Amino acid sequence: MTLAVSDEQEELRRSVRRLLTDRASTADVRRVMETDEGHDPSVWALMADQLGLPAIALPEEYGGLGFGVAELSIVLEELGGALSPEPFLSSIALAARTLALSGDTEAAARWLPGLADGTRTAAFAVSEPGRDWTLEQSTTRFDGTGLTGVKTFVIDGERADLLLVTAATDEGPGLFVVEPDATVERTRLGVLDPTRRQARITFDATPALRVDTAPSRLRQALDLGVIAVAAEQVGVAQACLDLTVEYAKVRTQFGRPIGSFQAIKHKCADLVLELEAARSAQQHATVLADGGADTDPADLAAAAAVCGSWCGEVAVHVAKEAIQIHGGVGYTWEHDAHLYLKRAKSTELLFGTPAAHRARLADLLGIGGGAR
Amino acid sequence: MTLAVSDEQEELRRSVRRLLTDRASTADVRRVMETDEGHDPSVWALMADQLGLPAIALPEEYGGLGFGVAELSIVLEELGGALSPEPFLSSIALAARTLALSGDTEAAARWLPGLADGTRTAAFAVSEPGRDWTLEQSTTRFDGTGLTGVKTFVIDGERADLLLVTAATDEGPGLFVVEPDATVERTRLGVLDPTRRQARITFDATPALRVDTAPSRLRQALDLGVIAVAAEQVGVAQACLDLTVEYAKVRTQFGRPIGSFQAIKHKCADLVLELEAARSAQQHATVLADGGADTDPADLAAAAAVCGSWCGEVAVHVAKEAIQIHGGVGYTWEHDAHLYLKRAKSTELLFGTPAAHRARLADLLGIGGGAR
Amino acid sequence: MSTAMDTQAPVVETDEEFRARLRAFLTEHHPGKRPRDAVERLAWQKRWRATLFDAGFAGPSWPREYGGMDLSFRRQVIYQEEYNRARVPGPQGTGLGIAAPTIITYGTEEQKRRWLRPMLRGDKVWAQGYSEPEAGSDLHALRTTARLEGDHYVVNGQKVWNTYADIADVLFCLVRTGTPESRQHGITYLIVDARAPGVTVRPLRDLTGAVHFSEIFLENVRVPVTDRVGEENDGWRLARTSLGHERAAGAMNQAALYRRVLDELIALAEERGLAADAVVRDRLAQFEIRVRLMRSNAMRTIDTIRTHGEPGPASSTSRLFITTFEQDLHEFAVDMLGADALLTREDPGAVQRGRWINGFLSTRASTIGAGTSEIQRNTIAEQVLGLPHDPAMPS
Amino acid sequence: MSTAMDTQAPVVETDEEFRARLRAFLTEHHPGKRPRDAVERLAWQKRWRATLFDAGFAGPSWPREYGGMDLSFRRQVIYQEEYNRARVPGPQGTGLGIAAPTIITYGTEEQKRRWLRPMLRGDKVWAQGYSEPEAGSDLHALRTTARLEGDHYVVNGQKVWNTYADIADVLFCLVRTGTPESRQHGITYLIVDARAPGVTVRPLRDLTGAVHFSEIFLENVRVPVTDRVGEENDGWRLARTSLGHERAAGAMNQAALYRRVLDELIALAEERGLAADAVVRDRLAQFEIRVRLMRSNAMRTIDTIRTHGEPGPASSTSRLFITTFEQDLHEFAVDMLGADALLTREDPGAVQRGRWINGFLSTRASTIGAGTSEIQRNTIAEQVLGLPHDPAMPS
Repeated sequence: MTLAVSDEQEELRRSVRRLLTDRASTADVRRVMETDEGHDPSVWALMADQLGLPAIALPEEYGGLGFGVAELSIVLEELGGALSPEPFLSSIALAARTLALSGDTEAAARWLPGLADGTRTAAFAVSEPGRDWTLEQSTTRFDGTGLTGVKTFVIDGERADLLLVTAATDEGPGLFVVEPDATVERTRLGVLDPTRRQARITFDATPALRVDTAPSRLRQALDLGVIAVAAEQVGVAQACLDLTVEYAKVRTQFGRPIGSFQAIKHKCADLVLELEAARSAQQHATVLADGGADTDPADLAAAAAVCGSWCGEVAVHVAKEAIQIHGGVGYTWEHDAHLYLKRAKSTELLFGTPAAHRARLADLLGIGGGAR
Repeated sequence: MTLAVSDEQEELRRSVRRLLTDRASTADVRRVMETDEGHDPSVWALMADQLGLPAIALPEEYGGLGFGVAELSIVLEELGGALSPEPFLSSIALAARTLALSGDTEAAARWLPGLADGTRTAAFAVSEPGRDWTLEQSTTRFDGTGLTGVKTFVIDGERADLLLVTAATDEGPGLFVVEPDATVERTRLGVLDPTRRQARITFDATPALRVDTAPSRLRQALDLGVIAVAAEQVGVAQACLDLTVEYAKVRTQFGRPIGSFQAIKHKCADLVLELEAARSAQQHATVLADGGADTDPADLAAAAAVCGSWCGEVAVHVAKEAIQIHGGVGYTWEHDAHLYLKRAKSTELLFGTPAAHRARLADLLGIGGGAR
Repeated sequence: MSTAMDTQAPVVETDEEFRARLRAFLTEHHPGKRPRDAVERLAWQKRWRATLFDAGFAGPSWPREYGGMDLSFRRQVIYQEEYNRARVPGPQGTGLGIAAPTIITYGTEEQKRRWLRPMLRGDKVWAQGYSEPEAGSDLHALRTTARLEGDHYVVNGQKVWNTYADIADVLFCLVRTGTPESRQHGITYLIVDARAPGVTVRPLRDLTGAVHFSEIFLENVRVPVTDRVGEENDGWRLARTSLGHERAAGAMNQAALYRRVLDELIALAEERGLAADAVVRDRLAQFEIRVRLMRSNAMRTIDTIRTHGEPGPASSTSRLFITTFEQDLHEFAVDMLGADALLTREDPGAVQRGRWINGFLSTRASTIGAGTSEIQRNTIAEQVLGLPHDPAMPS
Repeated sequence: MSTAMDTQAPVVETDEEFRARLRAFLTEHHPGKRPRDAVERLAWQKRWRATLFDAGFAGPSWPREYGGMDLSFRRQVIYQEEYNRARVPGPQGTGLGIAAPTIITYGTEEQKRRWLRPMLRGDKVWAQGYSEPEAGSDLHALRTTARLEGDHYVVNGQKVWNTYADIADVLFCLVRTGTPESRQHGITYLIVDARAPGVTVRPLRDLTGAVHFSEIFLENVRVPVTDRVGEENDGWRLARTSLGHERAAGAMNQAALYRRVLDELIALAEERGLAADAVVRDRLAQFEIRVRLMRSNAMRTIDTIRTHGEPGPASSTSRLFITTFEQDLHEFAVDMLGADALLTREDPGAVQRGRWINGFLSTRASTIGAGTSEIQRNTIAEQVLGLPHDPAMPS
């Protein structure tokens, strides 16, 4: 296991990027984000059929390709860089991976093959109003037969075929699979990020199948989710920085390229510094995630907290400076900079705020006792 | 009352500056700071006899000139800019002004004239180990006849003729005058700032005269102290910035003055922004301080908290950037930049940290209840 | 004194009486809820400005002969505080803040009479035409030309980033009358009728999805020479010299605005139980300090103008101080609220109709428009500190 | 394998066995308390380096033929962690980090044999002679000249900001052999005997009051041509190309150092009851994140060198990351401690002998020495991002 990127991984990156460049540029994203589906099913089908992306980091016994978080992260990074609205993060990185991690072989065998070949999608419903990306104090409850409660900010939750839902039970936090029926009300939210659909989902004594798993695994699934999101954030930040650096090389003001001004150079240098650290953090977390039984879950949790605090802030910072450096043009709807900013700000907050991740890190390390 | 500076005030500023330039340059300060006295008694005598500075903001009935905090602030600003080690802040701005404010006419008549003409000096002993610049939970106690306890970071306390001491009594915080005798142990501290002597003072059943005053006046005296220190901080910051800007105009690197580089310009512009705000904050507080009965003490306290949080941080920031902009030269002992940094950092922390001032402001405004 | 004032103001009025009278007026005549429809909204705003003007409550700093109130600075502060507190519509267009001081200082008597009252009353909306696609921060490089033909200039070119241009009646423009190389020495200040033949205004969507500014295309637009302010080729100086007072008044206005906004944020934090978190509390105290500093800066600038006739250095930094503040404040609000802040005004569950997230987006323009913060820092460094010019920049 | 290693290391040793063996050695041979007297301290340090070398525990990354350990990168990490944990003296001088890689890459066999072992063993202390009074950040402008006379160069000039020069035996210098206008194309890399006639070293007091660096005056100093590294006029390239690995190893070392320092700060905060303050706790978590990022950056750089032979962009930013971190950390420590932090090591009541306030002062040099952080940002922008050169800067 290494933090350097292998040649095979670079080849994977190139394949994904080629597909996105050809079929899912930001111009395509702008078109697709206005449609009812919110993503392009033909692109999703290509990702599945041509590159096998949904299968990439799922176990081979359930139709997956058996690669690890390293490869998953590369895909997420590229999709992030292209602001892809496809349900890869939601259905694969969050839902399917959580199901695979659960240890419930029956549930995995039943649902993963359909997710791995991309014919069905799932969404992972965790957040509740006022409680972001946490298992604690969930007010969604399972009473032995049905689920009741409200989940919100469920990514791609409006159209997912399956819902993977965390809920409180008498024995602590549990995980459930729901195939939406009339007891499930799904409302599209009006959110900041136009490239990613999110839903509020209300369950009312909804039939649900319990996944046989331990709270510690669930907690770890959330950590892995944060690490996956960090990969996307690195992609968002890198693409947005690239865009900005290219602009700074060609745009002239006062008779010279703006990128020759120290003010712009130093801003960009600071962004490189932050972004390289974000990449190191995410890759370090990836190595731990792929470490299997060798990895202490507390180390993984700490690495996730580092990602959760740092990577989102970096992506937001890059996107803000991108607009600043582009000047008036960067402030227009037609320029992509705001789409990067909206994606970055959304992912920064959806999976626990940076401050919440720092508090968790302090808790994990026992800094300042249980004080708040 | 106005935030603009009048012509008379500018004339006062020029007089003080002339004396300092002639007799108390930073080269003089460097010499004097190695002496046993730690300041230059002949300069102090000139300040008193030629300009009447110790008398400036003391009541006329006790030998003062009856000017206000506005004039006091101008003197403090100039002394700060020259890194003066003279006991003006300690004896006049802190001790004598507190005595004048106390409302105890007998005590004022007894001690102020000697302080106003500069023949004697006083020090104001407030801080205790672990408790900076606060009246609360003082462990120095007055038992009806004597004072017992430890005060620390008492500016110019080693050689002061009088000590003005805050201490706990059965009726709450009180103020006492001590003429040091054998029961008082004074130890010079090894402190960061070589231009300002500070002492640890231990009282052991020390005879002390109680000043007849109210805890609210004492609290206000501490606020006025913070405002006085802010004036000094503005002076430190301005002098240090001036020094740096001059250097940036003449020092060349890469064939041009370093002040023509955007990185340097933008740093300096940010410092101007911070410093001008510091000046506005200090002048606003000064207007309130000179407002007499028209001023709500809560407004004054809030203005002091603004000064306490902002002005110290600004002076430190300017001094740090001064060293950075000067490069290697700024890191040497021979260059004055470090003296400014040490003065700035010391005054930033001695009168309550910026964070403590912000907490107090939040308390005053009732933000977040009593939470900490 | 203007008649409108006489009917209401006592001969000798204290500050507090003035405040009470203004507050009563604003409460009584409050124009009600902001219409959602753009055309209705414009009409509603114009009605309000006319009401204000007719009652003698428009133009706190303007000379009385052009319909203003000519208030002392202290009264101007009170005016801004009450105006902000009342939540009534502000002026439309940027004429009052930017063009008016130039016209008052450099315009002919005829121009002042013709332009100022309708602008102040809101009968005519004025918008700025300075920036161009190729001359964003480098206004010296502007390319829109004005060729003198008899008693008219013929104007050709393109302007961009013009707020209010979509509803403007009048455009105040900088145009090139000198050679292409003349830079700031060949620029003239022209007032252009927005309805004149050859003027096309194309609204631009900004990143919030709303239309706040436009592109202006000028094709053989004929502008009478009598609509030129100042001398030919002297426009650059005119556009710059009027900024000091505008800045002081604007800074005071912004300080009053953000005083209210911060109070609302603190109230929201308390309401949601977030202010008890010590980290949030410390951040709120930091913003409290900055909003107080903004006010102290503005007060000091105003006092300095009164005493010395010049605004002093605090004024040069006010815009940078405020723009940074408003970006930081909105982003902090969003971060404090967490995921809930991601709901926009389109969502019925949005926090306070999405104002914080919308502010987070819209304040991106603060450090770009009217000279980027980078340009402002250059200016502060050179004009306040006298640091040397960058040798690779045109002078 | 070197004999020293053979006597102690098992043929196949796991990482953890290696760690245990190193830790045991460092504990057992720990040289004891640092002497206060400068002469004694130097002798104490030299003894320790010799002990280390003789036991085969010096030069983790160096080739074995010059007395090094030639460890894998993973072992180097372990080495740095243990070395830092043991609190034993580091190497004296900057030769190991800066001169050695250059000599290993570009030196002749004879030079390597002559210089490397004594440097590693600590018998000779090497100090850098790059900066000059008029060429601080602009090394291209350096003025110290070297004139070839037969088989010697005659060197004249002045160097400054040289750490360890007061105790140095050898100086590695950049000197001008080309015309005054030749800039980086006329610079040569010379090794100068610090005891040679004409060399005067004058220690400089820094702002902490201590002597950490010196001025060096070179007056007709004769340096044999055989002490030139690389070709004449090729010194600039030599001085630059060896930085990649140095940076990677240095970054790992700093990450290990600051891991320990932060742990000590957290322990201090807990001990004083300060860590329970939520604002302090949040700040400590921020530093915890940065110290972890430092390590991840260094690990990634090392892995990237192993895989691709080049350190990659994270390496370019490591110095800026670390220097900013160490300034921020020390200042935060001081602010957290409040007034108590103002006592210096001279005061018996100082917190931990004044280490935090001393660190606050001494880390001012971090963003100045070896190229200011401004220069580093320029370099990152140009070399990593390819942003264009400033037209007003010499190329």
